[in-house]
Amino acid sequence: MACTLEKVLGDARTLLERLKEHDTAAEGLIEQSGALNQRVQGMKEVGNAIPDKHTEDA
Amino acid sequence: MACTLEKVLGDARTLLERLKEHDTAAEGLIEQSGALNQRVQGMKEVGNAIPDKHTEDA
Amino acid sequence: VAANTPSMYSQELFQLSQYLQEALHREQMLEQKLATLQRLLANTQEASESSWQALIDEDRLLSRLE
Amino acid sequence: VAANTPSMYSQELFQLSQYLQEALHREQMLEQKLATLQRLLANTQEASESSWQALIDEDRLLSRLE
Repeated sequence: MACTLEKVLGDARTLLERLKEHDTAAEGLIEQSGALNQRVQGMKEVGNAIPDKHTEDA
Repeated sequence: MACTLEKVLGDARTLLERLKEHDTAAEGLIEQSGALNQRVQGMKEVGNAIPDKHTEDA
Repeated sequence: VAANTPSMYSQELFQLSQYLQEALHREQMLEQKLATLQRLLANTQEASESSWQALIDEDRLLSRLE
Repeated sequence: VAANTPSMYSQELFQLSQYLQEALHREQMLEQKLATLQRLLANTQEASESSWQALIDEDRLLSRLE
């Protein structure tokens, strides 16, 4: 493969395009892990509230 | 700033070094999310087993 | 290949080409890891469903008994 | 700046420099997101501790009663 400035330009443009796509993918991962964080926080809150609602000690 | 081949070479090398660091960081994220996955799977299994151990129905 | 390009230029161009090829490869490796993370997080979210539901059911039951 | 470089070369070199500058910037944005993910995952793991411990305690108690 000829080592030309054109080839290098093409590689640089490809690299930039992929970085943009994967930066967007990382944004999606933040949303996913945010939702999981909310789920786990919710489980903690509900779980903590349950012993307070146990009627046998009321 | 002079637009020279040296500058461009330097930028390309910096970009490569950062990509290597952040590829390693992503490896760490996989370990973290794997541990979290194990935790949540464990909670599911223990939670499922508890009703079977309730003595009142034995 | 241009006949009158200086050898210094060709050397630097070659080096540049090498850096970019390696960067493209490394970027692909990183992308694979992001895809793995996506699957792991989805799997974990799904695994939390039944535990969450059980807590909600218990909480509702106890709230009715209060 | 070399006096005898063709204008085509200067144009391509400029374009290349632009691509690389933008790629460096975009890569930094991606790195910031990875750092955010690291914090979110650590926070989530920590938030799961008490729920996990409560399940373990309940499971042990019930196992002793069997």
